[in-house]
Amino acid sequence: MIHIVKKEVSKTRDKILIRVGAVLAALVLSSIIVAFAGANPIELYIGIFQGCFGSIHRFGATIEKMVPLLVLSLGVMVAFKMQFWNIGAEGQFLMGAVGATLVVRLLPNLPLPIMLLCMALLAFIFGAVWLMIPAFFKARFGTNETLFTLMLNYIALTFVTALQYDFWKDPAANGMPKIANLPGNALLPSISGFNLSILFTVIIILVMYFFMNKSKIGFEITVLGESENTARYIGINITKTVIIAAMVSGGLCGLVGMFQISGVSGALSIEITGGLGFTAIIVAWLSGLKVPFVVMNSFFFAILLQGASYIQTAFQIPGSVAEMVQAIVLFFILGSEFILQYRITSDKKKREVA
Amino acid sequence: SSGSTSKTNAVTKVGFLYVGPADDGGWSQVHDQGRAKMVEHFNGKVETVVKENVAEEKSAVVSTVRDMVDQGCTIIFGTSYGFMDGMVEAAKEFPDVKFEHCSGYMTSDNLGTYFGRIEEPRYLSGIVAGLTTKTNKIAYIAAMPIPECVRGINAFALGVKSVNPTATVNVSWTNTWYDPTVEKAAAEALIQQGCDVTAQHQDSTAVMEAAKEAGKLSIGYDLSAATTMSEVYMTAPLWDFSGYYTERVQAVIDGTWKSDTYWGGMNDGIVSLDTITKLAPGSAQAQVDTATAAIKAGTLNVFAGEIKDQTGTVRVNAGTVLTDEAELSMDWFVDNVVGSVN
Amino acid sequence: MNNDYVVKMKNITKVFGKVKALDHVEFSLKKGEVHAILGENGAGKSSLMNVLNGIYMPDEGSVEVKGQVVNISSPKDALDLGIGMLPQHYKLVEAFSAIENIAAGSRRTTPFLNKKKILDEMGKLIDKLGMDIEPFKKVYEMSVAEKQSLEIFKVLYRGADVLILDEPTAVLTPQEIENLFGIIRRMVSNGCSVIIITHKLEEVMEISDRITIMRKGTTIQTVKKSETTPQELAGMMVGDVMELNVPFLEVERGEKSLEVKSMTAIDRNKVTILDNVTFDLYAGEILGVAGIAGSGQKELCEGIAGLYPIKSGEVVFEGENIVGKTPEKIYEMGISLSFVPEDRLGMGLVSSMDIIDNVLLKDYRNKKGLGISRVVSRGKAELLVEKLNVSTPGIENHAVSLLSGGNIQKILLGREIALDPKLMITAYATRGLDVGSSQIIYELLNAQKAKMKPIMYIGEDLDVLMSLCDRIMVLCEGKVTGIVDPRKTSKESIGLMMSGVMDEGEEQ
Amino acid sequence: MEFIFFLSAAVKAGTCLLYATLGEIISEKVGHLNLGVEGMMQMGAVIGFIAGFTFGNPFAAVLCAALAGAAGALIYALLTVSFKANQTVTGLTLSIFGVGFAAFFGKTFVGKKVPEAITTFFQPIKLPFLGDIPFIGDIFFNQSVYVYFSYILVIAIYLYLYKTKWGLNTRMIGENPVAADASGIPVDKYKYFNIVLCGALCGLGGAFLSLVYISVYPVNVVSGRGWIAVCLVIFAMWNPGKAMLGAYFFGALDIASFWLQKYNLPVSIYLFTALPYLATVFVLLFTSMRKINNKKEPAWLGKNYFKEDR
Ligand SMILES: Nc1ncnc2c1ncn2[C@@H]1O[C@H](COP(=O)(O)OP(=O)(O)OP(=O)(O)O)[C@@H](O)[C@H]1O
Ligand SMILES: Nc1ncnc2c1ncn2[C@@H]1O[C@H](COP(=O)(O)OP(=O)(O)OP(=O)(O)O)[C@@H](O)[C@H]1O
Ligand SMILES: [Mg+2]
Ligand SMILES: [Mg+2]
Repeated sequence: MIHIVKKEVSKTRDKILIRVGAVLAALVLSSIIVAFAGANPIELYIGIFQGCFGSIHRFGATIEKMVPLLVLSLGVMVAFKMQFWNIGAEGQFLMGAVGATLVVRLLPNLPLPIMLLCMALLAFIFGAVWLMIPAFFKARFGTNETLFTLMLNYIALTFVTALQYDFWKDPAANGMPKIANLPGNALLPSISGFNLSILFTVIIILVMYFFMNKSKIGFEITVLGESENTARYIGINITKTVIIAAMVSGGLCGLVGMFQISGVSGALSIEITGGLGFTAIIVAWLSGLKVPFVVMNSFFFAILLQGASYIQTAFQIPGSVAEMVQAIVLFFILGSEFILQYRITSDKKKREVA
Repeated sequence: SSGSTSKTNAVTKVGFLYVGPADDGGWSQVHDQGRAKMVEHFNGKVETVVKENVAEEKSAVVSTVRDMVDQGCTIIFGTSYGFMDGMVEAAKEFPDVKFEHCSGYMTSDNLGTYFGRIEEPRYLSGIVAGLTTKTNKIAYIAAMPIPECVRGINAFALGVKSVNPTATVNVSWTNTWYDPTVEKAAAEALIQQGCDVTAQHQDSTAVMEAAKEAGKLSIGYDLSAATTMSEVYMTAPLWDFSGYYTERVQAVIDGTWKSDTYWGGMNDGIVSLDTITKLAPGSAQAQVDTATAAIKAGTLNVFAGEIKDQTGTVRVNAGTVLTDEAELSMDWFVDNVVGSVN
Repeated sequence: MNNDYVVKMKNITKVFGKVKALDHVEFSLKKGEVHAILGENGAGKSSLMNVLNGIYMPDEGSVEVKGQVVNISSPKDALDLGIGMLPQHYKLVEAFSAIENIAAGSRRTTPFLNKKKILDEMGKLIDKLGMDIEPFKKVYEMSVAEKQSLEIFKVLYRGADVLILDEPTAVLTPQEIENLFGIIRRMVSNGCSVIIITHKLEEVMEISDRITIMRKGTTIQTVKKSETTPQELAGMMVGDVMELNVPFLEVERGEKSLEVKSMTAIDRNKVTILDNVTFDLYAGEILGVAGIAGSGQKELCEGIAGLYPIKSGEVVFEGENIVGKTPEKIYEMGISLSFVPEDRLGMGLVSSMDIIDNVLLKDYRNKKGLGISRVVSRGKAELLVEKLNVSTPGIENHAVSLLSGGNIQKILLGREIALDPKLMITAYATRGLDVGSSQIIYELLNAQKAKMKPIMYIGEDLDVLMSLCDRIMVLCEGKVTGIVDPRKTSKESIGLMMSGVMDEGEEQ
Repeated sequence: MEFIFFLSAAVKAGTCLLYATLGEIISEKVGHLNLGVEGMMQMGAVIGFIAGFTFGNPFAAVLCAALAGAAGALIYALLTVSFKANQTVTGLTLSIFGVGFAAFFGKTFVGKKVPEAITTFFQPIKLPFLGDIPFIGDIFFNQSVYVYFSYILVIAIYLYLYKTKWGLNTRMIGENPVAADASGIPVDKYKYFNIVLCGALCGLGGAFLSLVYISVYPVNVVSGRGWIAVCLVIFAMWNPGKAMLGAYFFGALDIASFWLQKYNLPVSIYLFTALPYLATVFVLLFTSMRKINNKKEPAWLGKNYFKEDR
């Protein structure tokens, strides 16, 4: 009889080899589908690559797509580290953008630096609150956070829909259901396509690296995630830690809302997230909740996103191909985790140790 | 469809942004047909770069434009009203590239607008609908309460009124240009409320499908559905952008392109009414023919006074016609329309 | 002759790593008897029963059931042979009613659930056994005793005629135990055979027909109840050979450091888990705590450390009552708890973290500001690994869960000692360790004692307790049944105190 | 009368949700939170349409749709049941895959019409006797066979889950796979069965949209309804009967704006859209705060079971 048993540990070299192998296998399978659909896979992959690095503006576009994904993934990571399955990044993203827009609507004449600061602050708070609600209920009543945060995504989405089509509909837009564009004093300054959010993102990466690896609270979050007993034993205030982690996690996702409307879209709308909140969950998970890998994988995903958009215009190949390739790569990586963590054995004795 | 990246000097590259799929059976397909005829006309000297399903959001438009400029496009057509912010932004970013925005009103040195007086054939189609309805309730499924749609509804309603003063035009907004499920649900609701003819400002044939299922009759839009929707289709206001596209691309090739606000009518061929089918009442053809002749002759202006709005206020005095400015910012309904602009 | 025996286990050997859990064990069960298995913690009782139930495969030996040599490789195989075991952790579905728990997975359940048929069948069995099961009650509404009845019922419903009960009475009140024994008697009169594991001698004397005594992986003897006494059983259980050489350190005892007065605590099932526990602890002494598993040792440690709610009583440390203080406060006062729970890593260490981070657990608050620094902890970790001879591939990026048990314990204990606490509480410090490692731990503890530290040592092995400790406090069912000087007491009397048969006044 | 038509339309609008919700219920009952509903519906919608378009046969279309959804679910089952991959991440990936899959394979079919044979087959049919009941008859029994089949499914799935031993075993696995395993239930087999069945039902839900609800194939026909189905499962408290009511409630709100537009309501119509989600959150909070165990999510929902753990 064969059995599946847990592996003790995999060498870093094995880990890299297996993941690379998974990606290659996925690309081979994707090639078959692409070829079947009448396109040249090699041309396609080169196209994706060219689309991301072919020129300064394409590279800029790649970075523009990476920034929100990266910050969202960092946010999601914090909650995951605590074994709190926040899949509500999408909603926190939207609510953050609502917060930032609210500042502009209430105080339209603030000078640029103060305006940006207030927008960022309110975006952070809105996002944070949007996650602290389920965190509170989880801590207090054990409410399932996966389902709750999922639901809050849709409440945020319908809320923004109501704003866009009704309450905040721009009267100057001649009936077009849109929220007014942000004024110049609410836009992130940009230099040749690279806006200021990139700088902030670099700071966020460094802060988050410190937070996760070198800070007391980050350490407490990690301990709590691993074992609530140990956390109690070393005297960690569990409720406080849960709330802080939710605040940072939701806050970062909210901040992305501000980056997106102030740096990219120029206005709040139901389209701003582009499903990135969900992609971020995948990125954070695949990165093993480690900051450097989150940065690396966000970049990898940004390449796929930008590549998809580029091949559409350059090769007139539907962007859905890239979407499918992306999913197939993910399936293979998910499957390959198994090889890293388990092995198949026919040794019966092994069963009994576990 | 396959594009090519080869860069010969002789080839001019033209970009097109569509709001829906190129073969949506409606608006985007109209533009794509215009594009295809234009490409054929230039016989290899012009290549096009198309992007479908572009979101009506600034960043989506700008990044698409960047990709197109990157591909070497020297003139770019944005074919939906909602692209306006993005087109304005992109025109600023690429001053050397020519931009043309369909149905908008923002212009600059390198950004022009173009559109057609679709209200003329809309008015004519209103005549057909007004003659057809038995319940005196006509359904009109429209995308967004923007002046373009409001204008079309009013023109249609005035056409209805000209032959059937007691009929009403019942409007339902879908807030989407293209979503067959939503369009169909909206149409079903109006049909159940007693409408027996449908008209639409939507880019799919879903409204006509709903009419078909309920055994009603329809006025289409954008493209002729005489063969595909033969059970319900009576006629439709049609678009033909091929002439305009050919002209403007030629201007770019010649180096004579200048920012402009183009607004052609039935006389220019950019808009027309489709052949009326046998499903329409017998008297329709003659009445439409008379009106068509009058429009082409300039004796009939769709928005000639006296026109009252839903509250009874006179919006256009007898003996005058609505100015273009007023048409471009129209936000009221004529008195035989049921529904609200909001 | 052979037909009298429903189960015969011959020559069973089972090795886990370096631990010989079962060493050529012989065991047999007669039809219609209640057979008790007795032995210290770790004697191999559960392992033997796990072999019979198909959870473990023996390395050597054979099993005969009803005269046939069989190969039992899963609990399902066992059940097919009519052998059912009451699992130690109940495997019931909380959201289900009793009847659903019984029907799920049962071979007797028809494709379309016929509740009436199941109820009828249940009713018959319930009557026969005099059990009290409400078919439609949800498990989450049941008491522990009700859940246990349901588990037993489930096994019997599936047709088992050999029932194995592993410490079933540990979680029950005296009335509930009586009830259980009633069920066992009726089962036996219906032709079933029962194996029961328990640490309580009076229960053994009450319920069993024959008794098998195990010690350190071997069967010492099987006796008829009618031919033995509790005293004799206790003697056989603990043995009398001193096998270890644990050094006792002579130190002049100092000031009184900790005073526990009438400490009482209640567990989740409203059972009194600590009952009026009173004792003192002095500087420069090691107070041993003996008792069978689950007698309240864990709650006593956690209660002092502020991790377990105390219902009444006082814990006076350095003149201050610390009951009600947060664990953080208590820790700051210098009380350190090194606790090795059954799964080794439940508390005190984070299994997925490396040695440095586990040292950091107790250090990180010492640095000012928001950040943590691993510099100090790294130094400490290096020292710890070197001094205690921890075998590990590295102190960084190597999760402690990947180390062997002995090494994990060295890290835990070493870390606590390095903190230089004012009071040390260690529980099961040498559980699962080899002789060499254990020796290092004893020396570490003695060194602390020499520094005039008060130490509480919760242990399992009586031999060790008796040679290491200055005094031994014996717990039984949450009560102190004696505080004795090991050098003036016999192992048997401690064994009897542990079983609750004998109660001794302090320092006789 | 108009209100009856509205309700009848709501039933129709809710039917695609009902299929997917029933599917997700049986998947969650066996402990697997499959966030790939949207993807599986998309796969069913596109393959169902292509098959229908190519063969012109309603049975072939529906069968292919179910198979397509099941194929998507099989990927998920393979990864989460056998390879122990994280359920949330795998589900999300499946959604991305399904959306891409549908967009890719459906591209050449956009704007194509459903063949006449299929449209006719799925035309509303007034049932003899039941259809004559006042109100009820017009709302529920003047519908397409596709809708009628969903009624049968609700009953069948209810019976499966609560009246058969297979359903009992399924629920036991979702609550406590350790106990189920100990009781001799083949856990993985059950998981595969339920997950794949869930996929087939999601595929049917998607195909309802592309074959019955509309008749011209559009881009992204499912457009987020899969996510609504995931929410609906909570709203329905994992109960097939309540799922039916919930689906019609959500369906009604999907089309409500077209029926309410003419009334010029004082409240924003867009706030109505939030109602089902708010109600769902309320249900979630209520059941967890009151600790209503038998109406809560299965205890092992989202957690994989590995025999060797513990
Ligand atoms: N699965 C296992 N892996 C490793 N060691 C094991 C395993 N099971 C038992 N052991 C070891 O085998 C020995 C006997 O354990 P067993 O559980 O049989 O003792 P016991 O007599 O039941 O003790 P207790 O009274 O504490 O229940 C112990 O040293 C124990 O650590
Ligand atoms: N009961 C158990 N369950 C799971 N894993 C176990 C168990 N017992 C031991 N192991 C694992 O098996 C390996 C060997 O452990 P073990 O404790 O037997 O080592 P050892 O050689 O005896 O070392 P030490 O002398 O330090 O105890 C370790 O990785 C340990 O984590
Ligand atoms: Mg045991
Ligand atoms: Mg060992």
